[in-house]
Parts: sequence; structure tokens; C-alpha cells
Amino acid sequence: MLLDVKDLEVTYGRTRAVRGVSLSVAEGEIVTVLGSNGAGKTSLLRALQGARKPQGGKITFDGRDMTNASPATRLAAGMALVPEGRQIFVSMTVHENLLMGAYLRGEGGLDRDLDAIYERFPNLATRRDMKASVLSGGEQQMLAVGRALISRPRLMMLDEPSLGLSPLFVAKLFALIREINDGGLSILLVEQNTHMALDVAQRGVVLELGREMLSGSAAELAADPSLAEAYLGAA
Amino acid sequence: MSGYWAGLLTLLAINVVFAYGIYLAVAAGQLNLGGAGFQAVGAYAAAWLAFEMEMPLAVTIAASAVVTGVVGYLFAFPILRLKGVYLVLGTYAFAEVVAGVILNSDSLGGAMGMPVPTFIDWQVPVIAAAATALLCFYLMSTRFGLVVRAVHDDDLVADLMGVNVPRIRVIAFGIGAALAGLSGGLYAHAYSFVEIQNFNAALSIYVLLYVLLGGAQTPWGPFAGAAFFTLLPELLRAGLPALTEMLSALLGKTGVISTPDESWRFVILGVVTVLMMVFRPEGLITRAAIERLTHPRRRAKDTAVEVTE
Amino acid sequence: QETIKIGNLVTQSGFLKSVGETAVTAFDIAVGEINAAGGVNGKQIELVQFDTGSDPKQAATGARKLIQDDAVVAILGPFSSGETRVAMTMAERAGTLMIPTAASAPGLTEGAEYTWRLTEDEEKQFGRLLTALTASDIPHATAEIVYVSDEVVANSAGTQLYPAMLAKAGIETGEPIPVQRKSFDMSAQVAGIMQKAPDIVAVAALPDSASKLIKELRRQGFEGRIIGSQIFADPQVTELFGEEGDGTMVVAGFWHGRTEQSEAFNTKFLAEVEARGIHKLGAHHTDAQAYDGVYLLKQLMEAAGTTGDPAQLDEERAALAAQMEGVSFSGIVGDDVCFQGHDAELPGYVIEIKGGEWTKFAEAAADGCE
Amino acid sequence: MSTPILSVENLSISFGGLTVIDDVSFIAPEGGRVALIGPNGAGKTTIFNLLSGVYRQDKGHIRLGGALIDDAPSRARIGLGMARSFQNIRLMPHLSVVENVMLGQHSRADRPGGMWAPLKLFGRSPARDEAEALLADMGLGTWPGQEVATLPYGIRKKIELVRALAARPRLLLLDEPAAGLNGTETAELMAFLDRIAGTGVTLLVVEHDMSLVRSLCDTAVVLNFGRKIYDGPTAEVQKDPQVLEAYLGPRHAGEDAHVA
Amino acid sequence: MLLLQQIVNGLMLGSVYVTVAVAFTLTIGILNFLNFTIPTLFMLAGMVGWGLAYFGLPFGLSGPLPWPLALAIGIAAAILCSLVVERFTFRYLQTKYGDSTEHAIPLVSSLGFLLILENLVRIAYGGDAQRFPGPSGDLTAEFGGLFFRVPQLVSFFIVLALIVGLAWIMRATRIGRGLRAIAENPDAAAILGVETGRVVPMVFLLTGLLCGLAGALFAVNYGEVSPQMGEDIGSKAIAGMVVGGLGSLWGAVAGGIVVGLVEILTVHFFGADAVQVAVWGALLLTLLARPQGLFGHNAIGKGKL
Ligand SMILES: Nc1ncnc2c1ncn2[C@@H]1O[C@H](COP(=O)(O)OP(=O)(O)OP(=O)(O)O)[C@@H](O)[C@H]1O
Ligand SMILES: Nc1ncnc2c1ncn2[C@@H]1O[C@H](COP(=O)(O)OP(=O)(O)OP(=O)(O)O)[C@@H](O)[C@H]1O
Ligand SMILES: [Mg+2]
Ligand SMILES: [Mg+2]
Repeated sequence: MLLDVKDLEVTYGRTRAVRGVSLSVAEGEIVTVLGSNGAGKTSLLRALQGARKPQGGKITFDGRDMTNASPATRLAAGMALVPEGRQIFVSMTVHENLLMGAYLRGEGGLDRDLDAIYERFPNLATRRDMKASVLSGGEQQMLAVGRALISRPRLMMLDEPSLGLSPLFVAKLFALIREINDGGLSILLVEQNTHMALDVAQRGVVLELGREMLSGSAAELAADPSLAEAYLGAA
Repeated sequence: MSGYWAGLLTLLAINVVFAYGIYLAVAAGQLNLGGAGFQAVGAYAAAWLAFEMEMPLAVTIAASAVVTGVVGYLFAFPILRLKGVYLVLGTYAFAEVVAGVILNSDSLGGAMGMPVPTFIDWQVPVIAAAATALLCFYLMSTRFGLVVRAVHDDDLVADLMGVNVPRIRVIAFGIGAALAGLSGGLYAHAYSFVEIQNFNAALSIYVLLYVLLGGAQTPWGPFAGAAFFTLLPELLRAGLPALTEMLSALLGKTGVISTPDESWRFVILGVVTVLMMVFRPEGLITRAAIERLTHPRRRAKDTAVEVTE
Repeated sequence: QETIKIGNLVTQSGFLKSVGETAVTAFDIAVGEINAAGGVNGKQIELVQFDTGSDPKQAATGARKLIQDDAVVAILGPFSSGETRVAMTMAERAGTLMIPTAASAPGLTEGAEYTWRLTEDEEKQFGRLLTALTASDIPHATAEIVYVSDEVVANSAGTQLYPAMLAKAGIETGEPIPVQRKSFDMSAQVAGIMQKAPDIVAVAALPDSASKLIKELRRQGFEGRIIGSQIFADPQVTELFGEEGDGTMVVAGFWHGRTEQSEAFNTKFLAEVEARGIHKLGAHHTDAQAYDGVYLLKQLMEAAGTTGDPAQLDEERAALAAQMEGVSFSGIVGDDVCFQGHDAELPGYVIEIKGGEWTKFAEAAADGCE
Repeated sequence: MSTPILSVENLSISFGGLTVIDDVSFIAPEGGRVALIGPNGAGKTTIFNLLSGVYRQDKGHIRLGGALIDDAPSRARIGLGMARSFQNIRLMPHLSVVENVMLGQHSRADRPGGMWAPLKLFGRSPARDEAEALLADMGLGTWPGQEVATLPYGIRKKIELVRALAARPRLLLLDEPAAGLNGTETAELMAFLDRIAGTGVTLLVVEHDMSLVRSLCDTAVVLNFGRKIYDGPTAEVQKDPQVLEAYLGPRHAGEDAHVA
Repeated sequence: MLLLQQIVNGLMLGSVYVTVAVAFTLTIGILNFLNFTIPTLFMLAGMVGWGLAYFGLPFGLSGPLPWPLALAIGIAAAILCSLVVERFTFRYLQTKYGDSTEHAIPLVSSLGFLLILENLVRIAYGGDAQRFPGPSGDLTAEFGGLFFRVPQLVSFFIVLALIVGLAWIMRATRIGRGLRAIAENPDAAAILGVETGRVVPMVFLLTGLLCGLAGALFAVNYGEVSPQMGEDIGSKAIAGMVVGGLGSLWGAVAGGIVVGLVEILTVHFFGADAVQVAVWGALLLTLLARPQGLFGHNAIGKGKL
């Protein structure tokens, strides 16, 4: 297993956001984490990236214990996060934001990767030297995804990447996810767009109030009636 | 009442009024590092009216608040276009200019200062402090208070909510200035002499610290901050020698123990400030703390997450 | 009660710490001596000290505490004029004798009833210097005045006393030139002075500012004399000024070689401050005045028969204050010292800094009182 | 025909030479439900910013209820009956949930309690009661005392909507109200918005979730690169080749593809 | 001629302010942090240098040290203290809400450090001004009838060299970008692998170095140090920084010199009493008329709606 999480606990004061969640992502696998608002998905990813210290449990990445490692160590080992709410640097230009993605990896092959990003997100290419603050919501989301891609991770953790993207781009995004996965990248995907997430993923985990409620292969989950009722809406 | 406590209460009450003056500006998101300037305006207004015009106490005290309020209000119009560090520096510059102007004006005594005829004992400042605190609690509980806090959090959105942001800022700053001026008027009469050298940058810094360390989220903050920072050095005045004696005894040192350098008091004050910012950056008293105290059960239920849907 | 309590407002911290803290040592030495010799009226005396932190507000609080809570018979201090202005209103209201031993702002004690200061007037001291100067062969036809404008004593000396007195002595002066307490660069002022090339520069400033000014004057090539009154008459300045200080003339209210007692105090004082971790070259006149302040109070208490009995506090305070009227006192600063108005008449010693040494150039006896 | 509540006439704005909105006109009829859609960076949020006065147009006019509001300052517009929510949630982090909602009442002439009347006298006041009732109506009744900063994304999104409603607007501008909500939650939101629209409030909704757009809105205005490329019934929008090309992508061609 | 000399004097004085103004603008520009310990670091280098040259190392470890060595240690002390300050101010900063008072947190900490350091120095060395035993001999150079201070010239060129280097680092290296990222959003920076604990100390190291250097050169230049020596310089340097534009390195250079000139020319034409009003009044006017200063500006906000 590339990523192995055992009994993870995340608390904020007296709020227990994640309560003993276990999950794993194999090399080259896409795993999706589903759940309603406040289920603890973001908290889980923040703990995995090291932005929040877990109160209990164990995180292993590629055989190394990462439970208390710094975000930089994790990133260097190959874990990258596209955080909720984009978190781009609004005082920097689009290009500088992308360069920030390469902060740890160094300059080797950077130009090629940058070109690839610009090609994939033409909106960013035309706004290369503009301050990121003037980007539209969706463009900012593209920037956040592009920035994470630049860091050349082995495991990419995406927190609601389709948020604010137009249907055409959502489709493009999922195609991209599939494509980079084909290139061998593992992906941990948090999504509200349940259908598409289950469509692209091999396995899924459903969180409810910080606990693991359901888990299984994507196909099983997609067929699960309780899930359909809870997350897929009446539609 | 002992003379020491009478003196201390006077000082405390003046500091509390002063701190509330700065608090109102900070609550609306304006760090005012020109407190000493506003207090000086109030103090000199009261002193001049009492000494040169021989006005009665009630008039001079009221005038100290009104004059400073008007000065603050007028100053607020241009200066509140600034934000963040720029505003901090603008208010700091204001205090320096006030000091420079007073120092150069012979009719206000220049460097010589000015005596103030009518003496007030601790009761007047204490009543003024109580009234100020009540006023601020009331103000912050009204829609005005809500709007002030909204402006603090996000002025752009507050504007779109229909809030007249510049007006709210100017009012908060103006009332704050009036209170700072009032504290100056009290100062003038409680200490019977005003000298511009005492209204210096250090004073501006201290009063801003009262507010930020006490906590700018609720009107309890400035009170707690002023009380803490007025009383802490006094506690240390008595406590420091005892502490050194204890330490010396522990180390087996006997004989005459020299009293510790008084500067240690300020060192400790600095250490407390730094530690506060590390462990409680939002100040001694936060909204959450008060919420917990007043609604212990409701909080517990809210945070239990189980209640989501 | 076993002791007679005396209040003592001191400055041990804050921006006046450096000038104020040594006076504490002088107070302590005097009290130690008096108690070792059997105390006053058969009782030991006790100093109740209160640090004002250089802050007038604290001085006022301290005065109240000493008067109301500690039942002291009188108060020595506070240190600076600013603190005294505020603290004395408390003493006046409570009818308690207050003796500041360093505050020298002109007119400070005007209208006071209970405040008497043991310090000499700037005007007198400067006059003594001018007398010595004009009698000497040092060139002195023209002078420029430099003063610190945001410091009370220096300001009034520089803008009022010095111009008037220099004119009276027949020395031509220009418009007084201000500097600020905080400023460290005096090149602009000095460049202006150099243009006029005076024989003398009269400086009204505390040691810090005086030092900067003197160094700048020498740097720009000024070769005349630099004079001052008491304000920076601190033996420490020989070190602070360094070689640029040579030839500077000031007036001090204390000369360590005046009597045996004076010399003894100076020696003892230096040893004691050293023990307290402070490095000094000689006692400042405010230290000597602090020491004498305690002895003056002892003399008053003996004359008034003060017992320190709390039951008779008000009477004893009043009696003690009444003793100040027409008092004559001899101590290390001078003999038969009397008070004109509420200010002491002290002798003056014109000092010249020569070869880095604090040397006596001339001296003048104290004036009499009406 | 009655005057439309909102009419946008030949609106244009450019930033530093880049034309972001180019001669856009459309109307929203009283009580209508209009969707404003388009690819990322098309200028939808910019239109909202022009309507609410954050930006000033270079050209064109905006009429609210027939009256020209070009010169109305941004803070006055909510008082004229136009409230909005934000794409990137902009709640006041230090205010509690209910306080945020009470802030929404600020612009109303008939708001409960004046500027100087306390909002919390022994824990109650008309303003607070009204705000709490509105929250309860939205299924947020259990959160009022909480500071908003730590709440989950979806909850904050809803609070923002309630805050806008507290202003009792005639025209409600919603910028991606369903972003970050899952299918069930989106359905709930839709029902809620439906109810609001039923009370006569006009909706102008920016949204990428086409299922919501289709079932909630009757007309759609589609922007691309700052220009209007479609203005007509929602039912037809998926048949427009230009829209398909620029916005929806081939997946949406023809009948109901799911985009839950 | 006198006026010309006064202009030279103003430039000389301005160059003293420049170094400290650059230190201020560095922390503001990069970290959005008004660091009030800067004047204290300046003072520390001078006072520690004096203490070592006068008394020697503490606990009698050595006799008086030669002054250049003492000053070098003084600079090291300033750097060390600056790093301690970093440990307790920026390391703990979490910009959670980005609201208008949050940026005050490190500012308040730095005010705390101002109290601590200044009073510790008073305890160790007393509150007096002290003569600094610098190089003997005349340090004034004459050129065309005008007097220049050599140490000031030297310090000015050292600072210029430092600034050129700094400007390059900020523009062209990833460290510069990492620093700006931390200042804007520490959380996001951490996610991208920028380690606050490694990068931010560099700024403080530079601040300490600049202030230490300025303090040391001041001691040599004016031959005097005191626990108060940073106060006036500190506030004038802030004024200079504002005039030049917050966060602009070259702005700070220009601003520092402008303030020096304004000060000296005000003394020349109106006397020292007018300086306070002139300098701060000029600053207020600059702020109101052109808040971004003479040279560009740096604004950190929440971005558009
Ligand atoms: N900084 C914080 N302080 C306190 N509580 C927090 C904090 N962040 C999150 N929480 C709480 O933790 C719980 C889980 O939140 P989290 O953001 O992980 O949910 P989520 O599943 O990502 O929801 P969403 O789909 O809305 O993004 C919530 O109850 C939330 O209120
Ligand atoms: N202040 C500005 N300066 C320069 N360009 C701007 C500014 N505001 C917006 N833009 C540009 O205008 C375009 C439209 O932005 P807008 O935010 O309106 O898009 P949008 O339609 O809301 O897109 P999304 O669906 O991604 O939110 C974007 O490409 C953006 O870069
Ligand atoms: Mg989330
Ligand atoms: Mg948008």
C-alpha cells in the first residue's frame, strides 16, 4: 500500500472531526472519500498533509511513518494536496503561483511541466502575468490544481477539485484525473460530485460525523441504496 | 481607603477610560497608535480652561472629551482612508505632531507644562471609568456595535450589506477619541499638572497593548487589559523582593540581599506580553470564553456535531 | 513603634534611572550612619522607599501611599522636577514636609508651603561661573547658547537665564539655538555656530546631549570654551566627553575636597555604588544633597522632638514643617546653609575639566538669606 | 408587459485593456428565475460585482424596477432591494451565525430595532428572534451561537444565503449557491429556493450545476468571454450549439445527462 | 557654502536612517510585520559592543576587548536576539481570518521584546550614555571645503551593497517567493513545503545584521552609545520607510535620505523645535496624498469578491 491510515483521530478543542478512520490507497489507485457537510473530509486531508496534528492513529506513506512528519517532509516524499478553498497566493502572479508548486522539487524539467499546465488550462496561459487575485473562481481552482501537479507527487490529494468549475471543465478535470492516474499517480479524491467521483474511482469511503460509515469498491457503493438516498439526491 | 489604593485606583480608572477610547477604534479594525496624542489634547484642553480661563471642573472635564472628540472626528476623515500598517503609522504621526505643536506653543506652557488648579480625588475617575465601561458595553450590544465588528472583519462586504463604512469608522474613532480625551481631562485634574513630555510614544504603545492583550473582541477586554497591566507592576513591586529573597534562600545565600533592579518589572511585563501573544493571541478575554462562561451547556451541545441535520 | 519612618520617593527605573538611582545609595548611607550613631531622639530611623519609575503619576501615588498608609513624618524626594510638580500637590494637601534634593526647575516651589528643596538655583550657579570666567584671561567677548528645548530646566536656562546673564556680564550672544533631547546629530546646529565663530558656547543640557554637542563642536573644529551650569555638572562626564571635553567649565554644588566629611562621603559613596554594580567616578551634587537631606531632616526632628508616634502624627508633621522656617544647616555641601524662600542657598564650585580630570577652577560661598 | 425588476443595458467593463464584459444586455422579469451561466472566466461574477456596485461599468446602464441605479453607491443598492451572496464565502468570521444574519437586516427600512437599540437584552430582541426564525427555517436552527469561522463549507454557504434573505430583497443574486453541496443537499437547496421564489422574489443565479439550473430557472443567459451568446428558455439551452461548444461540452448534447 | 554643508550634513544623517529603514521595510515588505524590536537591536549592538570594550566578557571571563572585536560580538548579539524574536513572534503566527487586527499579533510581541531587551540592557549596563572607545584620530574628510564623516560614508556603501544583494535574492530566488508566500498565507505555504521555521529566520537574520551593523557604525561615528540610542533613529527610520513606500527597498533608501535632509534643513531654517512637526507632518501628508509612498507599494488583502 502506498498510503495507509489507521484509526486516525482529529479534534478541534472539544469537536471530534475525525474519529478513528482507517483507509488505504494502493499504488496507482484512485480512492474517493464522500460524505455530507461537516463529515470531516477536509479535516482528514489536512491531517494527512500535516497541516493539522492528529490526536491519534498512524499514517504510513510508502512504508515510512509520517504521523508526525512536517508537511515539507511529506511533500518531498510525494504527497501533494489541493486544499479546500483553493488557497492560492493572491498577491503573486499566476506564474509565480505555479512556481510555488515547484518550491521543493527544484528546477529540473520545470519548463516542460509548466508548458503542459498552460496547455491544459488555457485560461491560465492568457493570464500568466496577472495577479492571481483577479482570476475568476474557476480559474483560481484551475490554478490550485495546476500548482499541485507541478510538484510531481506520487499521491495527489484533492479536496473538492470540481468546485466552481463549469461542466465542460469538470469533464476535463475528471479526464485529467484519469489521465494522470494512468501515468501511475495515486489519487485520494474528496468530492461532492458523487456520481463522477464514483465513476472515476476504484474504491470509495463514506464518512459520516467523522466515522467511516461505508466502504467498498466504487461499483458497490454506486449501487448502494442508502448512499443513493443520502448523497445522490432525489434525481 | 488607603492612600496607595486611592492613588492606584485613580491611575487604573484613567487607564480604563483611555483603553476604552482606543478599544472603540480597534473594534472597528483601526489600530490607533496615537493614543497619547488624543490624551494630550484632552489634558491640555482641561488644563488650559481650568488655569487660564478659570472654568469650573464640570466644564473642563466635559470640554476635554468634546474638544478631543471633535479633533478625532475631523482627523478621522482623512486618516481613515488608510488601512493596516499605514493607519498605525498615521496615528503615530498624529501623536508626534500634537506633541510637537504643544511643545512649541507658549500659550500652553511649551516645555514648561501647565498647572491645573482643581484637584479631583479617586472618586471622579472611578465614576467616569464605570460610566465609560457601561457606555461601551451598551454601544457594543447595539446594532451599531454589530456593524462596528462587521467593519472590522470585512469592510468590503459590510459596505455591500448597506453599512456606511466610512461613517461607522469615523464615529467609532471619534467617540474613541473623545474617551481618550476624557481620560486626559481626568489626568490633568488628578495630577494637577500637565507636561507634554509625559504624553509620549511609550504611552501610546502601552494603551494599545492594554486593548490588544485584554482582547479586542468584547468590551471586557480593555478593562481586563488595563487592570492587568496597571496592577501587574504593582504586584511585582511587592513580589519581586520577596521572590529574590526566596531564591537566595534556596541557593543558600545569607546576609544582605540587595534589592533587585526595578527594571525587572518591565522585563517581566514584556515577557508576559510575548507569552500572551504565543498562547492567547486574541487577548485575555475572547468572545468564545465568555460564551463558554455564560452558556456552558449550550456550547457543549453545539460542538457535539451529532446535531448536524 | 521602634522606628521613625521617613518617606523616600526615588527613581530606580524608567528613563531617569541613570541619574536617579545613585541618590538611593546616598540616602541609604546617611541613614546607616545616623542609625549606627544611635538614631534620632533615641529611635532608629527608617526610610520607606517607593520607586516612581520616572513617572509623575507613580510619584503622586507614592506620595499618597507614604503619607496616608505608611505614616511617615516627612518625605525626601522625589527626584525630578516633573515628578516633584505632581507629588508636591499631595504633600501640600496633607500638610507634610517634602524635601526634593535634585529638582531644580525655576519657580518649582512658588506658592508652596510644605515643600522645600535642597538644591541651588541655576541662575546663581551660572553667575558664579561667569564671574570666574570674566576674571580670567580666557577669551569671552562673544558667545552662542545651545539648549535642549524639550527639557524643563534646560529650556528655561537656555531661553531665559543664560541670555540675560551673559548680556549682564557684557558678553555678546546670538539667538539661543535649540536641540532636542532625543536627537543625536547636532551637525546642523554646530555648522551654524561655526559660521559665527564665537569665543564661548554655553550649553544647557543633560550630560547625554551635552556630550553629543561637544563632540560635534570639536569635530567641526571649534576651539573656544564650552561652559554650562549645574545641569551637566556630573563628574561622570569626564569619561563620557573624553578628550573632546577638555576645557569645559561647569558649576557644581558639591566639591569632594571641601571638608573631611565631604571627602569621606565621596569615598564611601563610590565604594557603595560599586558594590551595587554601578560604575561612578565621583559623587554628583544631587547625591551629596540627598545625603545632606537626611541629616537636615535629622536636625529638624531633633529640634522638633519628633518621636514618630502614630497617635501624634499630624502634630509632629506640623512641628517638623514649622522647623524649616529660618533653619540653618551644615553638611557636606556647605556650612550654615539657609533657605531663601523655599530654595536652599548653597555654595558653588566652578569646575574645569582639565586633562580628563574634574578640577576646581574657582569657588563661591553660599549667599545669605533675608 | 410590466417593467422588469432588473434590466441590464449594454453593459461593458474592461480592466487594464482586457474587456471582461462586452456590451451585455438582459432583463429579469419580476418574480422570474434567471440563470446566468457560462464557462469559467466568462464574466458572471463580474456582472454581479457591477450590479452590486463593487465595480463601475465603463458603458451601459443598470435599472432596478425601472429606475436607473448607475449612480447609486454600492452600499445603497441592497437597500433598493438587491441582495447577493458571494462565490468565495465572505461571512464575518468573528460574528456568530445569528449575528451574521442580523447584519443582513441592516439595510432594511423596517428592520427590527434601530441603530442604537440593544440587540441582546437578556439574550433576546426582535432582531435576534427574527434572525433565528429565519435560520431555523433553513434547517440551521442548531447553530446560532457558533462563530462561523470553524463551520464546514456547506453550512457557511447556507448561512450566506440566509444573510442575503434577511435583507428581504426583491432581487436575489446568488453566486454558485450549490457549490460544495452534494446531491441531496442540492435538492434541499433547490426546494428552498423554489419556496423563496414562490414568495415573489426574483432570482438571478450563477451556477454550474445544470440539474439545478434546469429545474429551478425558466430562462438562462449564457456568457462567453464577456459576451452574451444565448438568452432564452432554459429548456432550449442545451440545444444551442454555441453553448454546447463553449460551456457544456459534448457530454450534455441531447437529452438528460446527469450532472448531479 | 553653509547651506551646501548643511545639505551634506543632511545626506550624512539620512544615511544613518537608511540602514534602519531598510531593516524595517524588509520585515514589512516580506512578512507584513512592523517589527518594533528593530531600534532595540540597533541599540543592542552598540551597548553590548561598549560593554565588552569597557568591562570585557561577563563573569570575568576576559578583560576589556579591543573595540573592533567587541563590536563584532555586539553585531552577533543583535543577530542572535533577532532570531530569538523570530522564535516567539512569527513562528506562532496563524493568520486565521485575515482580518484587520490579526496582523497586529507579531507587532504586539515585538513591543513586548522592546520592553524586555531595553530593560535588560539597563540592568546590565545602567541607563547612562557611554563614550565608545572607537578609533582615535579625526574621522572627518574634507572635500572641496565640505566636511564628510568617513564612517558614515563607509556604512552607506556597505548598506547599498547589501541592498543590491537583497533585491536580487527577493526577485530571483525561490527563497524570496517562499517568504512572500508565508507572509500571505502560512497555511498554504506549508502545504507547498515552505518551512516557516527555516525560511523566516533568514529575514530576521538579515534584520539583525542590518541593525547590528548600523548600531556598530553609529557607535564608531558618534563615539557614544546609550540604552536610548535607538529611539529617535527608530522613529525617523519608520518615517523614512513610509515616505519611500512600505516594502520597497530602494524606497527606504530614498526615504531615509529625504528624512535626514528634511531634519537638517528644518533645523537650519526654523530650529530644532520645528523638526518634530516637520518630519511627522510630512509623513502624514505623504500618507494622505500618496499612501503607497514615493516608490510603489505592497498590499496584502483578501482579493476580489
Ligand atoms: N478549525 C476548526 N476549529 C473547530 N472546529 C472545526 C475546525 N475545522 C473544522 N471543524 C469542525 O470539524 C467538523 C468537520 O469539518 P470538515 O471541514 O472536516 O468537514 P467536511 O467534511 O470537509 O465538510 P464540507 O463538505 O462542508 O467541506 C465540523 O463539525 C467543523 O465544524
Ligand atoms: N479586477 C480585475 N482585473 C482584471 N481582470 C479581472 C478582474 N476581475 C475579473 N477579471 C477577469 O475577468 C474574467 C471574468 O471573471 P469572473 O470572475 O467574472 O468570471 P466568472 O464568470 O465568474 O467565472 P467562474 O465561473 O470561474 O467564477 C476573468 O478571466 C478574470 O481574470
Ligand atoms: Mg471540506
Ligand atoms: Mg465567478
